[in-house]
Amino acid sequence: MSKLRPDLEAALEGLEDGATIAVGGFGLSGNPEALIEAVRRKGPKNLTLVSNNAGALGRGLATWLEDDLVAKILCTYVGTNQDLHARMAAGTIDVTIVPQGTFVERMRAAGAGLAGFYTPTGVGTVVAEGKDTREFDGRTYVLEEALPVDFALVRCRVADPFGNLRFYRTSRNFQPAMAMAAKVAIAEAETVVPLGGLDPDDVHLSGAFVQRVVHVPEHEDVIEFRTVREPAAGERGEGKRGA
Amino acid sequence: MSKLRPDLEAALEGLEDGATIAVGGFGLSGNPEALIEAVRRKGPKNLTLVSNNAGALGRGLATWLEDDLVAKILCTYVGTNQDLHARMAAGTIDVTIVPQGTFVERMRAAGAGLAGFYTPTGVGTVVAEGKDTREFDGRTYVLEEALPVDFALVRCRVADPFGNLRFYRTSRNFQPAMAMAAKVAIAEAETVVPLGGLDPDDVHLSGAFVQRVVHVPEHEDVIEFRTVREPAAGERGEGKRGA
Amino acid sequence: MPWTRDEIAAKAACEVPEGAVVNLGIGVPTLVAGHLPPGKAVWLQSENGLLGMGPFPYAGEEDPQLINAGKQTVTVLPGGATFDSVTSFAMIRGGHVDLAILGAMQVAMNGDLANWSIPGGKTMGIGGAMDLAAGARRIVVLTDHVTKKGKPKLVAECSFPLTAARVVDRVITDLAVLDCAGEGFRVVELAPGVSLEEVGAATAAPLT
Amino acid sequence: MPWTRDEIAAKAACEVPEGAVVNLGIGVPTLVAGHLPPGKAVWLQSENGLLGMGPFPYAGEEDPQLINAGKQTVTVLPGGATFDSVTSFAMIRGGHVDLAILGAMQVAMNGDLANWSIPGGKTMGIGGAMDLAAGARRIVVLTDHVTKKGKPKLVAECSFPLTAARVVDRVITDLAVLDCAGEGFRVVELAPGVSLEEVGAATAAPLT
Repeated sequence: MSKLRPDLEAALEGLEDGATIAVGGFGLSGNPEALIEAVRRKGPKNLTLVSNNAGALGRGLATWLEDDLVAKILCTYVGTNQDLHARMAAGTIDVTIVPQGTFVERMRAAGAGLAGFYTPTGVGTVVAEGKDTREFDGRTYVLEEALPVDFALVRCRVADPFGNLRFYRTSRNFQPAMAMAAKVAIAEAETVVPLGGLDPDDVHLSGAFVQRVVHVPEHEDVIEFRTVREPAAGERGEGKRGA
Repeated sequence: MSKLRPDLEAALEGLEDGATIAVGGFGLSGNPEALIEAVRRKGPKNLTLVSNNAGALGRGLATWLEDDLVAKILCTYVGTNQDLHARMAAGTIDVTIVPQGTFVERMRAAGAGLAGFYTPTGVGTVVAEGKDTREFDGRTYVLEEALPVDFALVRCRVADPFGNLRFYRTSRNFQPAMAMAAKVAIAEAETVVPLGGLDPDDVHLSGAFVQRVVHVPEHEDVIEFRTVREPAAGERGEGKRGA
Repeated sequence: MPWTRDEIAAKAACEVPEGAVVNLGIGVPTLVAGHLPPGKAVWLQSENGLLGMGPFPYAGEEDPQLINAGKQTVTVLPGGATFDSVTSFAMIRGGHVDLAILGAMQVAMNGDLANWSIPGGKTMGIGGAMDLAAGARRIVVLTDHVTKKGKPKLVAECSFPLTAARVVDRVITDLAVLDCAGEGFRVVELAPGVSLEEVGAATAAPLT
Repeated sequence: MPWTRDEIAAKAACEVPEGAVVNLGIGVPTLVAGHLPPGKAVWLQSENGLLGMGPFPYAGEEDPQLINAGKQTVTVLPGGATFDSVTSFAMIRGGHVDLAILGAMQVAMNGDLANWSIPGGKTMGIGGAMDLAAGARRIVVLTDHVTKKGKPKLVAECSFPLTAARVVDRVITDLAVLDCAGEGFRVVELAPGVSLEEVGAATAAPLT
């Protein structure tokens, strides 16, 4: 019983108006680009989007904003996402910004069957307002609750027909936790190998957490900030960051 | 600055009477055998041992019981560990038995900076007695607290000088969570490779969670229940389980 | 005539949907693997960190670092994966195991399960039992209908320490297939030649 | 003469112990990497899931799936590892990052840090800032001593929304190196030609 779907439309079966959808990727890197575009074509309305950045530079998930598919967003960083800034300023979208570690741990908790956890992150800040806090060994922690989602769209380097996934470099990011948290996790795979094509120790996410796989060899993987060093210079420079 | 230690004694520096020590392995499989034996030789007293089984068949951690090194045990399954049964019956050791998922998640929480979590496991049983419970979405969960340890002794297949680890098959088990939970995680490695000898995507546990590495190529890896199939028979039989 | 252990296991094998992720407990549940139809894709989970567990290895091919939760040497099927215990129990508690087939000391009509400790007996431990009982999507219990001393194991209320509360969906015994129905056990099927009265007499709870 | 941005970064580079796991924040902290002595083993962490971050790639060798938390193309050093965000923040919150060097909008004398939001300004977001501030073992802040409009950034109490409470150990500004000392800032070092009085006048909290 393969989890492979013949095309993107089949992979998105049952994704309807009002769904809560988590989408993997950090900025525009490692996005499930084909699935994002296929959802846009399908055009469900009133979505709740769970994504670190919700797109950038008018691309990726920003196209969902453009088409007014999204009613609510849970994200950690708006940054240079001008589409989102504009909608926030206009008050046409409900945006909740949370700390990135809490964001991903809440999905991990949902996927792991835990109802919530006590984290030190956000204590004494607006993030903890209205939430339960508790002292453990003299330090205060805030209770954060699990964040289950209806669908997760993730991009991976390799998948097999059972849905075992392997990721590449920093494109792993939120994808495993999002898949775990989802009723239906859909993996867009650059390469699909037969069962046994991945060594058991090389699997990054077990197929138990993945419901559908669709093979999409092509991907664009937009570089948001192309930073390079001069061949001659010996200097190190990791450059500025901000998400 | 390498984390490689020249020998077992150097790897165990600072391990003293009264320490809380988590030891990886499932039954006698994937144990840090050389470190276990080196601790026995060193002979610290009044230890708190955190281990799934605390040894078996008089071997492994059972030798710590024999030498009366251990005052307290936190484990999930006693099973055929006759040394432990005898000491429990005699009342000479303080044993707490916890559910295996909670056991490992508590260490993971400690390593992840979380003070506790709400789990459904154990609700309505003796395990939840005296602990806080709370309802989320109509289901009751029990609060379990993080379990930090002083030392973790783990066995791995491959290590590099920074302490990046890779495990093999089912010998991974509790080892990553134990290392995360420890002030000092000591890895006994079958193979040591130079920096760069592990592809970044092949690392199972980052060196950020490991403080010391010691190279021990030899290991016995006792098979507790040798189960085989007849070459002729096509039957499946995963055999009995119990831990 | 009551079902044999193997017949119970064969009944249970019919409960396993194609493609399911399944954890098999100690005792009779173990035998279920041998009764799955060849070609039926089932993913056996072992809570020590293995999904896609295969049969025992051929003699000489045992790998001491590839074992199941019973510490027996096993194999891994193509498409199988290994992972740490944190991930394994995330899988179990998070509802990613479709079915757990477990043994029992007692099952109550409300679905309460007792299968880890007998008061006054030697404590073997909890292992993964409580997580499996609390976390798997569906719980099927395989057990003799009564103890060796003839005492009913299907009861109105468990007297032994619970493993989890209100979790058992179905019980398959040597006498019958029954569902936990809250106010009693609902008889789904009787073993050949076994009467409803016999089942009722062997059950310390109402049949509904 | 006040320290330049690069001199501040060089000062901060001296705060980095050999073998440390370090996360560098946006702005001046970024420059610290360039001031680490060659041969000093330092493990740079990027919270999107990379430890052992190397310099920018040579032109033509950029990998769009190997980026830092600022979405810039980077490289990975031998001994580096990639992991998911769950693990990355476990590392950060769990105290496995030895040092975070961060920028700030305001730092209070009790160690309170405000570096993510200005009331009335455009909200950029939180990203990993709160986890880093709450989780790293030591927090060093690099900042100009006053804002572009001349307002003190080292204050008795933050008026901007906090990132985390009582977390900053040390502040390195263009005028001085100071430790958060509870009832005030303790001056550790003055920039050449800068007097204690000048620092005091530029600081909205007592110097101790």
